[in-house]
Amino acid sequence: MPTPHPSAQRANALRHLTTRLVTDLRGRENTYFLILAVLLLVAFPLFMDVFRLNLVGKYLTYAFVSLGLVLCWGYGGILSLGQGVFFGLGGYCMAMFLKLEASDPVSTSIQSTPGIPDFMDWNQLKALPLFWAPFRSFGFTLIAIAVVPAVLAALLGIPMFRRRVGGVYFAIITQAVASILAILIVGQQGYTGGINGITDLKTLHGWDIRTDSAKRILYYVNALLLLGGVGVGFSILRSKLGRLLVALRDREERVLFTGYDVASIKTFVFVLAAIYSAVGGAMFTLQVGFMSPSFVGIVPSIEMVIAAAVGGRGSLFGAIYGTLLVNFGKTYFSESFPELWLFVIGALFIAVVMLFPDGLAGIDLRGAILRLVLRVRGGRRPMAASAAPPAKGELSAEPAGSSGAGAVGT
Amino acid sequence: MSAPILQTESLSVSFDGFKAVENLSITVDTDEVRAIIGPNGAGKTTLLDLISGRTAPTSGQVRFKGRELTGMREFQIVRAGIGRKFQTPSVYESLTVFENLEMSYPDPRSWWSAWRFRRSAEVVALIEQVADQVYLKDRLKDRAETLGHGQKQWLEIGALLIQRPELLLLDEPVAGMSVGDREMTAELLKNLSKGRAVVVVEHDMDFVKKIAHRVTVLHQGRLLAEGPMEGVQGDPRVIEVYLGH
Amino acid sequence: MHASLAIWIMQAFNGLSTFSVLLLMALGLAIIFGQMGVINMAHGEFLTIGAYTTYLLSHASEKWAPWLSKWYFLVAVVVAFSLAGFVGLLVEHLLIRRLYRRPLDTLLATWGLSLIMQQTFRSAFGAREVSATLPDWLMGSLKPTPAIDIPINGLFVMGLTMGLTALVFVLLFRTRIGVDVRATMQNRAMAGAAGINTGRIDRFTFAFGCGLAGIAGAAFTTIGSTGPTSGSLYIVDTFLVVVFGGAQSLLGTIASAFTIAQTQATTEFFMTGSMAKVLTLSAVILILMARPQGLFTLQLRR
Amino acid sequence: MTWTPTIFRIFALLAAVAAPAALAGCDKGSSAATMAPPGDKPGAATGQKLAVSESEVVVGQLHSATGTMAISETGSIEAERLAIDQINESGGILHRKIRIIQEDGASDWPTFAEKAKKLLEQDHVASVMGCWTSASRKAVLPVFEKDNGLLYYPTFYEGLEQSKNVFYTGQEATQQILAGLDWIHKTKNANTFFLIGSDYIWPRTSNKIARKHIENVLHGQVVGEEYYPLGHTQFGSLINKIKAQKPDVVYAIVVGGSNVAFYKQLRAAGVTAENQTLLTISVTEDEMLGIGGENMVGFYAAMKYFQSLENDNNKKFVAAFKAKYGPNSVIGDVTQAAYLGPWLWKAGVEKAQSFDVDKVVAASPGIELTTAPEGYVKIHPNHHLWSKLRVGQAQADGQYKVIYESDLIEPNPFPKGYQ
Repeated sequence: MPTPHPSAQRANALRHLTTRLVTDLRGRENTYFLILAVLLLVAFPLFMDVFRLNLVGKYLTYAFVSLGLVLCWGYGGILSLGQGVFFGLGGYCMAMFLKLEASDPVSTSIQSTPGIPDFMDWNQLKALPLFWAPFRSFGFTLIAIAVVPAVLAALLGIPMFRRRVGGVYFAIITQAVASILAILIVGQQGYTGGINGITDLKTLHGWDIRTDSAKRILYYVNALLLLGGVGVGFSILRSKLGRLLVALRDREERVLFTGYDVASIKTFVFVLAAIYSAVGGAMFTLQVGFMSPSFVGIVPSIEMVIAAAVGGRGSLFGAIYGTLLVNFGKTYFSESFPELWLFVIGALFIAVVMLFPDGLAGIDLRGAILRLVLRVRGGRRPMAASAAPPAKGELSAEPAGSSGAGAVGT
Repeated sequence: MSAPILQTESLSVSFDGFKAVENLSITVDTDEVRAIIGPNGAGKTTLLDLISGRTAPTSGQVRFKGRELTGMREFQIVRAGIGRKFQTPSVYESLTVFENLEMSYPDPRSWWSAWRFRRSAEVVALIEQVADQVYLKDRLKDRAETLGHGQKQWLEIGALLIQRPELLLLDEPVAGMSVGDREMTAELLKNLSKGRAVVVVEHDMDFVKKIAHRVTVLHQGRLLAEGPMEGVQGDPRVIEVYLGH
Repeated sequence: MHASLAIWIMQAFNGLSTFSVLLLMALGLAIIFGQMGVINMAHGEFLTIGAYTTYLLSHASEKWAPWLSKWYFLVAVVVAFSLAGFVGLLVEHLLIRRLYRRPLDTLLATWGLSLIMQQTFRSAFGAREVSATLPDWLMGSLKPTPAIDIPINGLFVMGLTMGLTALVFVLLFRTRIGVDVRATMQNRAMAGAAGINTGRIDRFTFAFGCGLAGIAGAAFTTIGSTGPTSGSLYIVDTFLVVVFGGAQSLLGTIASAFTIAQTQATTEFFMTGSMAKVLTLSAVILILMARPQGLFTLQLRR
Repeated sequence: MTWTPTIFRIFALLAAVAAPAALAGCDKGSSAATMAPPGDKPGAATGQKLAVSESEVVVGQLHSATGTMAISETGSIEAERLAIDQINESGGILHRKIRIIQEDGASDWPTFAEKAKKLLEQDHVASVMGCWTSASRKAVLPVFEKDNGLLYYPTFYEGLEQSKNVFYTGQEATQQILAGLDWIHKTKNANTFFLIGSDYIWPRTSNKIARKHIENVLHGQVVGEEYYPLGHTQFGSLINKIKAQKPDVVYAIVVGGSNVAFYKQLRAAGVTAENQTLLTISVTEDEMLGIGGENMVGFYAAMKYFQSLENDNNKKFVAAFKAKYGPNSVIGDVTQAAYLGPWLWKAGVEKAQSFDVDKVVAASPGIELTTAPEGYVKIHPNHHLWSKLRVGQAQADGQYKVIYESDLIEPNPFPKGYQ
């Protein structure tokens, strides 16, 4: 039964990758961080017109989710298929604030109850529901964006992690939560705007968020927040907490019998990931101008996971670039040949899992080709392919780049 | 000998009717090395699980320094001062020996303290001292997966020592070790027992003879015999049980 | 009075048929996920294979074999099984068997697979939903009393489910191959050492599970829609049923399908379907949080 | 990341950025003649730059070619293409041929918004035929209003909207609902109604209007109102509730895959036209393909168009459609409404003698289309269409037999007394 060997080795390779990140992290990260900063803050704004820039801005909001996933999945080993829930909650909090500002009594004078959001009026609500009222305050909104998802994540996480629910079960339960929330939002349209979502958002404290200048500013805000997120991520990975997460993933029981409250640590990283997603969601609402249940559901949640996987679940940078590439790919393909898109993305998922389990970050084209050839020959994968992971990187640099271009440029 | 550090009273647990441990009452004192022996399925490991909170007893109590342990969660029991080593060596292969030991450093051990953790001189000192104790001083920089089987066992013991436990629960510490390593491990355990108690589950009788002050023999979850090795060895029931298998 | 009694009877039956639908969906997954621990997100698409097979056969029989059109459906069930099973075989060989050690990655890969399959259906049969013309004996309803209608297709699905469940039990617990399967699933290495060809067992088990999905798909043409994405409608509920039942235990799957179905059916009668669904799912999740091992599992020494 | 020099990935990324950018570039190139210089932003009401050259005018088409909504939107895509081909054959618009840029909304509302932006800000299309669900329309609406684009929206919908930049070629709720209810109330002297819908805004709003009409105008009674999630497939409980209530009419607004399950299970449970009157406003010939005519025989549908309409316009339309897309293709209400879009735009442009959005919008009200397959339509100042309502009875072959036709009904997207 030769098959398990490659997978075992690949799992091993993944551990190597993350370990390297944890141990000799201080190395090139700072340079990489600079490059990323230049790319986001200088290169993109120079390269692109407002339209494309706004597009990138939108993609970067997904990158928040990927960052969270790297921490909680790549390191913590907790795969959540419900990140869309948190993305959505963050987005909805922001949307509620903007919607209230957009529906002042004057501009809603045609309604039978002026001063409340239009969709409430259509659903015969005569007054603003209680839980909407606080969202008139921007301060409260900002807090809610972080707190609401955090609380939900904690409520989900604590009981399950205490009972040592993990892996597959956790994934499936979070997935179910996603579908519940989606149904709920669609069903309670009087309070949530239903399937149309909360649309037609105009101003933030009187500042029109639809103008080109506003979009540029929002893009920069978003980029800076993202870089901040990367910073936080690294401060964790470089700390003992980072090593603890790896330890948790590899030997949970040992950690438990070392006197750590494993449940609380897992909850922390899950909550953190939730907050990342929520911030992304809020920025999405600001840049795209609406929020709808189509982000809360299962499909977007899984696509976010995939984006992270493509970039490399073990690398914060990888997650960001992966997200950008996947979404550029999506846009590009659905513009040129819509029919092909699903085939491409589907194939991409499979390829990533089968050939590059560490994503672009850990890509090892030489090994991949070797594996492929040998697999065609029906042989087993040679030790050589992953024998010396430390050597991988330098060797695989070029292929990684070119294959990245191949994924999108062609 | 001083006051008992660990007491179990009529401890029982059953899995779907199968009684793994039944009405077991034992007492362990400080500075004592206690060996638990018995044929397979006698409930040795289950006993350790019950003490360390890995398994909840169906009935009975476990008292540690007079404090009731049943109902406490695993990490609380560890923090109370009980270290547990598993049958198969479990260390963090992807971390270095130093990091492995560091992981057990008994700071508050919350996510926050872990995030804020800094390597103080005193931490390093402690780690080096323990590393020396478990014969790994010169391997501190190496990744744990590069260690030999015996060394992994020692590393795990070392990780326990960092926690400054007052009671050590060791599940087959010398299983699969070379003769030389066994000698050194025996030596190690002798030193360990100073100021704390050690409970060892072991099959290797020579090893047990070397280290154990007293021996507890389990059979089918029940206490069969207890006392110094010599006495127990002569006990006909014990002989019957062992030869019977 | 008598009328409302009739309603209750029909409602009870409705609960049962929901139960059999859930169970039929879950059966294949209970084997693939429960026994093998493989998360097959493309399970719904295997359903769809069965559905389209039925659709094609119904038209084929209308065209070339009118004499068959009365009974083509039974043929369809068989063909659906073999076709879905065959595809399952391929998938296992090309994809799954390389991922047994990495369940979460299986999840991602099979999700990709499901996207590809959906688009394939769309390219092959068009985006529009299609409908297989059902033989008359499957339509309409029994009328034990004028007030009571028992849908025949409901009965059919129910019967089919019972039959298949029995079959699965016999296969798993009464046959040599069943022993091998369970051995492999419980301890691969040991089974291998005991001379069982675990590779083949995996292939067989996975294909069998997919085949069951195919049958489910065929059966659902009688009560549901046939389109490129109709299969994906079922996936979440199906997984929940299996997990809720306690993944390893077939009995558990049956029990949980029953519980969920009854809750759903009863709550539906007192509130709008949306809220009923939300309530049911939430309840399931809350229970799972309190009892993650699901309804039916042996408590074992960890 | 750590061991693969990032610089390479950046190249990859820049390539990624460059590729689509270049793509957009060539779109610009093709219509460079009157293309806006980069600095000049489109959307300024006057002097707006559009992709119009001496020989061609570019029109956008924005529907879901993929995803769950593709089921419904395919028909609209086909109809719009047919109309545009016919216009080009008949000499185009103001002597310019129409070139289509098709974008895929992929059943995902943000994607719709993104693609709308692309069509308006990069391709500078003169108008867009597109959207199907209200959600997608709501998502693109702000874009069209900001960039002053022009959207022709084909689907019958809940109303409660009226934008300068949108023409609604389908019926708004009151047009589709009131006359239908009146008819069934009169002919079947129906007084008790059971309202059913998929759980989202269109069915809920429509049922809201229906309820008001039933209670306040017909002085009938609503004995039940039920909603199920989109994609729901178990309707046993609902059917039992219906049986328990024995309403004169079941008023059904179920959509998508649920439709199929609902009608199949209705029939299986012995609820058929013989023992239950059912009126739907959501099942067109398109949906009936999936449901199967045999499962709907005898039920009624109320909408403005049926494929079986007896008039010359329609005969020509159906013939042309089948010629282009195959003899088995069917045409539903929305498909016909989508077909109107390009023609109404053509009429507007020719009346305004300009492609300028503001001019076209100004010229459009009052425009009549006597060649519409549904007969005669006229653009109302509120950007909806005057149209008739028909009631059709479902046949086993998947067609509807038209059994009632109203007079022209004035569109009223904000009906007083119905909110």
